[in-house]
Amino acid sequence: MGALIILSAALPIIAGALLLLSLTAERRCAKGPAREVAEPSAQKLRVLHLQVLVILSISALLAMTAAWSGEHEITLFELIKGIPVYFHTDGITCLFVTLSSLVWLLSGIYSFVYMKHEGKEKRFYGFYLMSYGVLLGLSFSGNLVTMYLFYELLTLASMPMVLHNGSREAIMAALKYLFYSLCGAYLGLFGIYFLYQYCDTLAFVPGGSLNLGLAQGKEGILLLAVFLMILGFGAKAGMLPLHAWLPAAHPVAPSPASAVLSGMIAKAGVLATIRVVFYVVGPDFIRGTWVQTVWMTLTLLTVFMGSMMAYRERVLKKRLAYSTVSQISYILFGLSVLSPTAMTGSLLHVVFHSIIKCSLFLIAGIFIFQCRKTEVSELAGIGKRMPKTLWCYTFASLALIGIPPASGFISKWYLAQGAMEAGVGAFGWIGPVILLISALLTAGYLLPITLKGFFPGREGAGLSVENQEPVLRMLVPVAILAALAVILGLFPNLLVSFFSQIAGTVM
Amino acid sequence: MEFVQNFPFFSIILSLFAGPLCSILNGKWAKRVNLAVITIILAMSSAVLAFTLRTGDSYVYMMGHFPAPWGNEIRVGMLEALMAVFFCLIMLLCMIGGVLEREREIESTKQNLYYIMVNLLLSSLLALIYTNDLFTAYVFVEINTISACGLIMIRQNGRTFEAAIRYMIMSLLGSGMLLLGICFLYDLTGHLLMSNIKEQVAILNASGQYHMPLLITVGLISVGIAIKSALFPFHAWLPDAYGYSTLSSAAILSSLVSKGYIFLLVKIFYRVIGFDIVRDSKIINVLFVFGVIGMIMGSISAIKESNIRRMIAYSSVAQIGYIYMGFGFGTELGMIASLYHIISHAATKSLLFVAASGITDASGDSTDFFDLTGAGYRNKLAGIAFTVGALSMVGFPLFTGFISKLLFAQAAVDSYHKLLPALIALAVSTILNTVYFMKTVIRIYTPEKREVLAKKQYQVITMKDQKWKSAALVCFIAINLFFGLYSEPVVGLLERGLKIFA
Amino acid sequence: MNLANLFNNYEEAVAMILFGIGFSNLLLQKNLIKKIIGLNIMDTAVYLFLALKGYIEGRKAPIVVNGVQSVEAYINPIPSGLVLTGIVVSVSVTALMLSLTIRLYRRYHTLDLDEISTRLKKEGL
Amino acid sequence: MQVFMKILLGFLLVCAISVSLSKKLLNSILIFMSYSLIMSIIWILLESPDLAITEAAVGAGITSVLFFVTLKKIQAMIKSENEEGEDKDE
Amino acid sequence: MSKKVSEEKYKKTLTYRLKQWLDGEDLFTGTVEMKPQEPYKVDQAVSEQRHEEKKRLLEQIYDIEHNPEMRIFNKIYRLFAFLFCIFLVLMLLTAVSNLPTVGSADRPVNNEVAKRYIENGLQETGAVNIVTGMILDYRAFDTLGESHVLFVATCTVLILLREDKKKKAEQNQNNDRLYEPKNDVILQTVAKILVPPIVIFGIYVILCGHLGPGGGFSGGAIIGAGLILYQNAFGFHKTERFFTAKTYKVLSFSALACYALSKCYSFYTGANHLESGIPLGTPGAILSSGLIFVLNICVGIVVAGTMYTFYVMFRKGGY
Repeated sequence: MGALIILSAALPIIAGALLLLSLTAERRCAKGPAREVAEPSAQKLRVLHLQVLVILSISALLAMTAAWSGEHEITLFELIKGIPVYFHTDGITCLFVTLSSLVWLLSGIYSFVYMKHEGKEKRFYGFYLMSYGVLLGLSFSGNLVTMYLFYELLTLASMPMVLHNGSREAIMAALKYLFYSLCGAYLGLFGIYFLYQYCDTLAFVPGGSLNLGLAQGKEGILLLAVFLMILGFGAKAGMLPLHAWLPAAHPVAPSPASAVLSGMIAKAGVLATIRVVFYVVGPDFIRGTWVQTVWMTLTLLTVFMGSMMAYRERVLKKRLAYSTVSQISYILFGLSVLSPTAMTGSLLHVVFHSIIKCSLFLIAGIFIFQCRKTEVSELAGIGKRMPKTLWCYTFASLALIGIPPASGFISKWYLAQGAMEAGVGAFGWIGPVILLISALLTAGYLLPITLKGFFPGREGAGLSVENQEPVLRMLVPVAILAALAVILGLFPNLLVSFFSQIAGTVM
Repeated sequence: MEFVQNFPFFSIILSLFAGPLCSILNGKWAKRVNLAVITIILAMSSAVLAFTLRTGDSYVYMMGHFPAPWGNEIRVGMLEALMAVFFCLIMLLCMIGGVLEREREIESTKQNLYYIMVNLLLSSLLALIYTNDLFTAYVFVEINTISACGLIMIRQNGRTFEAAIRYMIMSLLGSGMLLLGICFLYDLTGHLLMSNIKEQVAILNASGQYHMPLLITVGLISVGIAIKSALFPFHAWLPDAYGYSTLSSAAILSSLVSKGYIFLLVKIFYRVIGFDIVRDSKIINVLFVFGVIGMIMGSISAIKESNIRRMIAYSSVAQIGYIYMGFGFGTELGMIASLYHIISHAATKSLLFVAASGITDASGDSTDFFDLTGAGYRNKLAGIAFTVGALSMVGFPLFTGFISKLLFAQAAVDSYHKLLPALIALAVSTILNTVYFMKTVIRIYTPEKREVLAKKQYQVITMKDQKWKSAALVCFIAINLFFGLYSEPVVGLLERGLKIFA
Repeated sequence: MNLANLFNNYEEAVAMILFGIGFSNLLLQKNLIKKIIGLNIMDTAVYLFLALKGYIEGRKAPIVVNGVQSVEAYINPIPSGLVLTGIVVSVSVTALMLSLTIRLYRRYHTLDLDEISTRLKKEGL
Repeated sequence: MQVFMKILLGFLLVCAISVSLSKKLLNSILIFMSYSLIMSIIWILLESPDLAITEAAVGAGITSVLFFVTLKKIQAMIKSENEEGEDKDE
Repeated sequence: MSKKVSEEKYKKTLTYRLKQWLDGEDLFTGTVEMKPQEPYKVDQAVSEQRHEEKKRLLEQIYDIEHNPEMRIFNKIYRLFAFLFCIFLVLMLLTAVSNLPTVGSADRPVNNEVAKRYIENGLQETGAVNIVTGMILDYRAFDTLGESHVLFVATCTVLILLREDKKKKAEQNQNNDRLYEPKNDVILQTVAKILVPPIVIFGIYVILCGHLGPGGGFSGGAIIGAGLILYQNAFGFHKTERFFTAKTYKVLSFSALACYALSKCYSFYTGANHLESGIPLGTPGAILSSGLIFVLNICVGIVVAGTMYTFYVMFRKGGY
């Protein structure tokens, strides 16, 4: 079983690396001074897509089997003495493995069509596969250092997807992303140094392995370290104050890339935070301290600020990016409350948000791909031309807003409930209020597109009504995701019980 | 007595012999001889390493017909062999990487002199690594100093002269103190052979006799070597020396020369005075303090620097600070961390210098920070290599820098009193490193504006144009990855070597 | 510090003071040539110190005369040998420093190191 | 013997200090020369004739000659640059 | 069909730039026509202005006279350095005050090492002068290093002061008076008288290095001094007839190589406990003490050549 873990994580990475190598090989043997690669023929492309699909599904299969068939662990090699590269599976792992496999497969299928106009498929898929493998490794990783290693790798592997269309702003955005993630990770590393001393083991133990006996009298500095780690890992999750890379990176990336970015890769920050807070430090250590207070404040600020910015934003993908900022901070808020119910809520929101945001980004991609529309204002009357797409959009956004019975409602309900019963003083009611406000804002920035799309009103009069529905290969994934967004909201009990059990183990 | 055991002595004498040989050859042949010699020595040292690993113990090699306290001797263990292999490897790569610059920047009539310097430098490094006799160490330290000075000023412009004379002054102060310390030791113990001195010192320490002079001696030697290896307050000569000398000199100086002195210091701590006595004396606290200050100040002045090579030079001030901080812990772990950092810093810093030269080639030979805009596209390999080096420097996992930082953290954890300052210094200097290295990486990957490019017709450099340099870069990257991933055996080897080192 | 003993081995004390003078000259003198002289003074001071180690009251130089080979006859030969080696080192270093001085003077027309570095900095280092 | 030694050491100190204080370079070089001569006498007193010979040949001989040549070269440079003040090195 | 249109359109923009980027040019050079390579001149307006700015700044920072902070900083720095020296001397005096007294026979220095040198030195090395025996046989490794220190110093001096041929030409008429002595009769006669005995004395010192005081190094220095005197009297034209750069190269190389090889031999045999079949000869005879005799000669040659080379380099840079 342990071998499965390694295999499932290594397969995509190796495959991606091979793709890139073949790319360079092509360029080497290509003729001419410019040494440019001829655009691959459709035949070649089909083969390439097939390979990618097969690899994705195989490793997804392996990963699922490894994750769901009970707890396993495997030690790869000792990085340095006492710090092995060590993998381990538990509930959180199952959650993240399943989600990422789903997201990657669907956006992969979608991207087969979409990437046609971005060109350079090989390179894209190379990094696409690599980041998938790295993400699997991240969710399998069983101790802090392994997680840190894969966390940094994830930054590197996903950066090329951001700068795919080598434009100046794309490159600047990618470097911004790199810089923010690195700085965040170093704050995390500083914390790791400390925890390494005061924890019995760096491996993840539900409820934390912090040795309070050792930590006696060192609480102050330890709290500081934990806070720094939360800040640092929050950077990837787009939490204040290190959120600035998200709105820059998403719009320039190709749509499938930004879908996985905000769908899963941003969640890596959430995963890291969960691991640190609930599996290494332990919630009891920071409950009621200034760390919790500041953390909650930051998350709430982010929630509010994010939705405000999204409301003000004109470009669709940017708007979605800001909405990602605010929505992920919902999750972080749920964690920061440190109550089982709220944690259940945030885990639920992890699932729902990845599905929804993935589908939304894919839809934005469809708009760009079919009729080059990036501004929200241009989308008036879009519903006449691609009704199916717009219906998917509508369902997804309803779910994100949290209209019962769609999925978002469940998670937010649990979040609010947890916040209220957690006994965190004023935050007990401030939190839910802010969640409510930002839900309204969410409605404010998502729904107009639907309305304008279906009822363009006067300015939509002259628009052509030729059918621009995308091909099925693009539409189906979107449809599946949107459907999931609704259905999971209808039948949440399985998820809820699973997550509350996880939350129960750590608290 | 197996034949392999002769190899350390052979390698020293071979490089010593190659020096005068180069003086009668012309530049081209001198280069070939030099490369050949380094390669042979690399092979021999690897054989020695294998041998010591097989026997698992260190052996003593008699230089001459007379046993130890009367004649000279050299002593070979795993640690020494490992260092020798590594130094040869790095030096070979540096020499390969800097071929073009040497052709360009050194007068054709003086090429062979450069290779004389390199050969003698190599021999002195090897002698410093292997020797078991303090006075021999002193003599070879002098060779090391002078030939390093030659390496600095071979590229003849005012700055290198100024740097060279500053370097000479500093290191002469250093070696004066070192020699004086050796005299004191000789007076107190009546020996020059390291092992015997250690016995005598142990006796003296037990009897409590001559306690004060012993303390002062330790101080003299440590401060002397600290001055020579450019510990923080004594680093005035370093930026110019590394920033303006020719490429291979800069790489060799930054990665090997100072490391040779530091290794000598380790040897003196362990084999001459005994690490416990050193720990009990308060000297290492001074080293610790200066190391920590150096880590911070070096990084700060690197941030302020706008010339890329000087920036790298300042960063090596910071890295030397790391090493001395590791000594300052006064624990086994700290020593291992420092030794590992010697290796990883040598690998990374030379990589950075070579890559930086590749980048500056692609931006019209201007080392100014702002002229490097977009150089990463004009010379891809160098850009990638520089990125790797930078990531390794800022402690990115997979590369060696991360491992050494982890080791330092472990060591800090191990020593109670110095825990907090050490960890905070580590974190702060890591963030500072990130700031200036990432700043540079971002700069070299920022596309240059169209009109500027229209004005300066930069030339695009591909791997084909600079075969040697590219080869060196690839090897360096491979080394970095190797030490970053499979550090476990290396660290284990360091531990075993350190056990039998004393 | 115990003064009586200090006056006992006043030679070593003098050597130390010479070392200090040389050291401070090498460190503080502005003029390069004086720096180099300071260097030489420092070295000779160390050699004097070292040679005093070997000196033993009332014994002869270690050159075997008519076969007498008892330890009581000769002084300790080791320091002399070491000093002999040291002198060579110091003369070669001196030559190197002097030639550096000449080049620097040719370039900057001054022997004042501080001024040289100031000018370099002014050139915009 | 002891007295002689003491006197010589005193001379050494005087020479060393006056070297560092003297204004003219030529003087300090001359003083340094005498310093080495005194040193070589001290070697003889310390029963090490090898050192005495070497010190006399090197310290008082070669080193001082090198110093003188350097000085001469520098003064020549001063002269030549008074005549035509352009830089020969470059 | 919309897709088709879109593809061409994108070819115009993204993919084309992508290709360019992959070919290593910059994205924005698309429309600029490439002129043939011309060397990049630093005097770009931007950088120039920046350098000007920096220069002005540095000017006023490092202007010692008008920048009190700088002056004070220098003063403080010197003060601290001076205090450091004082502190150093005090520490050393403290150390000395605790050392065993000078000249007493019972210092730790006088131990079995010195004992063996004195008692068996003559038999083991065959050198009457124990010091020579010690440095050239017992501790020969140091001495090997020492001679290489000398050699490497010469090389650095060559790097610094040797001028190339074409430069040398104009140097010559440029300041000839630097090199050639004004035919000074007194000096020349004195040289005529003095040089031969000096050189002979030097040779004597070298050859008897193992018998009496002296040895390769001092003898070599003496010979060098003699050569220097000769050169001073008769100028370069005479000396260069018998001593040129080539001579020096060959001499020093052969001497050092001989030294290194012989030492290599004896070290190797010694370490492997083989019998080095070198006769020690009868102590006291001129041809005795095995290798020491040869080594002395080698060192002598090297040193003499080196000393003279130093002088010549300093005088005129090149033979």
